[in-house]
Amino acid sequence: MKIIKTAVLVFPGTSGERDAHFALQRNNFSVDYLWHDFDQSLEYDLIFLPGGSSFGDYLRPGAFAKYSNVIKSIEKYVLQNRGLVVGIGNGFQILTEVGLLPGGLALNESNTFICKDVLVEAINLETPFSNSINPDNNTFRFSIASRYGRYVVNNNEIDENQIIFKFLHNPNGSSENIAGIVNKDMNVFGTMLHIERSCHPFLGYDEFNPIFESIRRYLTRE
Amino acid sequence: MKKDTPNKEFVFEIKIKLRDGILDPQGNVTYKILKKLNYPIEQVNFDKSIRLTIQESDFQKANTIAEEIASNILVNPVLEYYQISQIQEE
Amino acid sequence: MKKDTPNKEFVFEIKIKLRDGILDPQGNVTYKILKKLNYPIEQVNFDKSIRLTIQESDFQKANTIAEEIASNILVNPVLEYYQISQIQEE
Amino acid sequence: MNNSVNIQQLALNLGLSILEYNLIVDKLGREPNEFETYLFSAQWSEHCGYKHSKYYLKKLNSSFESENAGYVEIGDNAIVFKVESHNHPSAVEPYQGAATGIGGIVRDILAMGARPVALLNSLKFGDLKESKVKKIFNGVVSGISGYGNTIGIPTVAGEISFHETYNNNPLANVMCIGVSKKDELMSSHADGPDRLMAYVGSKTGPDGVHGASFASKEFGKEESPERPSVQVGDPFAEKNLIEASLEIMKIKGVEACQDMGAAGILSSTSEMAYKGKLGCELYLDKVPIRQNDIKPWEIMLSESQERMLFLIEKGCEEQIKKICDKYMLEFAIIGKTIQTSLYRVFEKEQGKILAELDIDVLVNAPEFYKNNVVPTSFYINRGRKIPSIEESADSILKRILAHPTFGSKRWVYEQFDYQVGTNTLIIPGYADSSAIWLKGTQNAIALTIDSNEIYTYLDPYEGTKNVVYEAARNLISIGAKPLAITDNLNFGNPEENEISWQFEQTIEGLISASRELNTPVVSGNVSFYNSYKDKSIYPTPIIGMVGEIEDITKIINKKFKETNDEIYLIGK
Ligand SMILES: Nc1ncnc2c1ncn2[C@@H]1O[C@H](COP(=O)(O)OP(=O)(O)O)[C@@H](O)[C@H]1O
Repeated sequence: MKIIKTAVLVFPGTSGERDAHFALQRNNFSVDYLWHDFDQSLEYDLIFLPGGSSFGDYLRPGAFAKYSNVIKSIEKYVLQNRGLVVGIGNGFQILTEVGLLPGGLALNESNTFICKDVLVEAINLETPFSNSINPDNNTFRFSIASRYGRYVVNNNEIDENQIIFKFLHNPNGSSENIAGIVNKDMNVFGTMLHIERSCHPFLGYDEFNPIFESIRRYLTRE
Repeated sequence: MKKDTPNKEFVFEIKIKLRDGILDPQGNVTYKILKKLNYPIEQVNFDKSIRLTIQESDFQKANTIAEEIASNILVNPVLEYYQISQIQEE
Repeated sequence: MKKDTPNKEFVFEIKIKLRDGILDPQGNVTYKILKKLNYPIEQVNFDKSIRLTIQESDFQKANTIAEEIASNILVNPVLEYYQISQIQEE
Repeated sequence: MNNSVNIQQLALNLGLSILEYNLIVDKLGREPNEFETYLFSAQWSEHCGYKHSKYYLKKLNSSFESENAGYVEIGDNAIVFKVESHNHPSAVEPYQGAATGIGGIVRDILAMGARPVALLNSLKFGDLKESKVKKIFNGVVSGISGYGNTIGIPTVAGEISFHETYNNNPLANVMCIGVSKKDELMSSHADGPDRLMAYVGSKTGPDGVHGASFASKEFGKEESPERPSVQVGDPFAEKNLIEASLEIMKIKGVEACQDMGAAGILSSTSEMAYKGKLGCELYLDKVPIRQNDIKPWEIMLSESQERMLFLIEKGCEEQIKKICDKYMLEFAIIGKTIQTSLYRVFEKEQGKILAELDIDVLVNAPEFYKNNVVPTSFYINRGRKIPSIEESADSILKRILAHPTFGSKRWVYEQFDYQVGTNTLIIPGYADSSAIWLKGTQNAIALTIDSNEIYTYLDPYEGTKNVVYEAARNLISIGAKPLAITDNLNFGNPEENEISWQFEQTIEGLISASRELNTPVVSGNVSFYNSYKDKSIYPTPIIGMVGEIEDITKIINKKFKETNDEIYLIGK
């Protein structure tokens, strides 16, 4: 089996890096942590921006991470289509702040942090992040844990096929029930769903993680 | 302020507001609380206000820098817009 | 604004600042980042700015209510103090 | 200013009693100077000195006062845990009070060399119909959410109750659990002279300098009476401090660690040196400060958050500094240990000396003990008849269900990230305890926090035993074996006879139950003066208990499984 090399990025304040590490390893990806001031070229198949916060999220979630060295490398990596990028929670917020994904994340409608499981439906199965999903079995339960989780986007900034997941019941006021998106080139995926928490039956989730599964399939097919 | 530099200090306030049509949950929640307490309140909006103290030789330069910081760093244009004003030190 | 009431709307801005000596983590971190980006910045302060739209028959009454809301509900005097000002609707 | 009348007056204004003042003069063989008086006022405060509880606590916990937190062993792991209160700050500024409460207990665990892996809390509020109470409730919950979630430690369980006894004195108790390899635990004792005291963390400001405004009213001409005493939490700095401390502790030559909690620099440096049977010297110009007008005594007493003290051998400064730079933290060598058991504070190295004290006089606050008598209220309570019940069972049930204490706590725990770390085997709402997986093994730590203010009010001895039993039952109910206890004793004014009796009874109950169950009390905390206008809260001992799950595949929860399953009641 081809080894998929993954970099998990760590910013000051990141707290989901070990969770990502655990989940990726369980899915047989090899994992390196990368501290945010890394400015060499990224020799990886997958770049994973985990959850938590960065720089305290004191101005806005993800806002200051934009100025870390590693971001320039990621922009290049995406432009040259050298692999896939996934951003979870704060990672998603960073990707929107940087402009690699459209829209932005605003304060939840409830004005509170929300941690709970939600149901989502996969609506585009033709992406590197969703190609393993069976159309007859496309509803999943994932965890969310965020205060700034309300995805806001203008219709004209996003195409229908960029939306991979939609909430069955909108938990936070996100536009169009959007729960996970890709960029136009379909090599960057962002979501507030903590897909890395769904990696072990002991933790209350299925063994099968459709997203990691799809990524593996996509990257090993090439 | 450093004594040995000819620079002056200028203070700017960057007021950051949510764009039209973007929900303001803090404002909403506070509105509901005030309504429940029977205040004749019509609306509540939460803005951010950030003061920047900038050291520069003249106002023009300082202002340009404040504008740059505000538009490039402090504001997320998808969600927010800003107003900038100079304030006198109290 | 409701048409059938004689009341007018007044908008106030409550500017809430941290008292002297109180830590401002947001300002601190923002300062450090701007410094790192080489801006000639001396200080950054995060304030809150809350706009209240109040319906009352005259300015005096509206102002009293805004003061009351600010001091009783919006501000914790052990940490913060506030300034209140009327603003014209934009 | 340096004449006796003024010093004595200062001491009294700072909360020392005349008895204590005389004791200080006696032990020193001289009058303390102004600066030293400030040091005593803090180090001999109830909070640092455990004056009214030491006598009892020693009976309870053999290792009392020796380390920052206690621990038990599961496999190769040391499970470090402790509970702390932040009741008074939460009453004044609920958000920051609760937030900084979390920060403090997390640093206690961290100082032991353990990575904090879970938080629990026990919250007590007054009658929710009061708007003031509601505001405190909201503020405390969002403070825990804001701080706990940002530092990336899951809040996995807790309890909340509402009773009018807490109308003016809410309780915010937080328990933290950390995990370390057994042989990597960190000491808080200095272990030799000429070791450097390294300051790591945020800058020192005038936060939480108690008595400051009070004292300055009498004395200060130039002092601003407006000095804030409320601390603001900086969870970003805390998160950095966690990662930095764990990296620093791996460096060879780092010998001890102590968090800067109550009376920050003063208590951390003096206790570290004292426990190593040494003295120390401090140079105040080395302390990183947030504002220039801060006074020397304020630096010593400041409770600015997110700071740690490390004791290091000469030569590892550079390595530590590098880690601090990486995590955007301050680093400074502020002093060193010395062979003679003196506590010396200098304005700067080779500068003016501000204090020179016998370290054991400074560290050992006097111990108070009362010969307690049973208060009449106890007999009255015991003599109470069970009231005859006129209401229908139906309406009583509805009333119970409508009470917020028994309502669903979902609104609260959904604001806490209970899953980060992906070790949470039991999430809130699923069982009476939570369980944290020790990844790489089949083992888990079982956790619960419990109290019952009605029981402990009616009979502090029996009530406390009951709370301990309940905690044990909660652990057993998920298949865990109870191992050890941490406690937080929330009481009113200990100078009152009734309170002092309640406290003694509670301790006796705790000792008795913990012996019976073979679950030693390994750590704890005391919060006195939870009273308002002479009215004290119900005595509220809060029990945190830790258990071991040997095989995580055998964990059970409280959900019904299948229709037609039979239900058994065990016990009577
Ligand atoms: N303050 C809190 N923080 C986190 N979890 C809490 C808190 N209060 C209650 N919970 C969780 O909510 C659930 C229900 O609590 P509770 O109403 O006390 O139920 P029970 O009496 O069955 O223990 C438990 O899982 C408990 O851990």
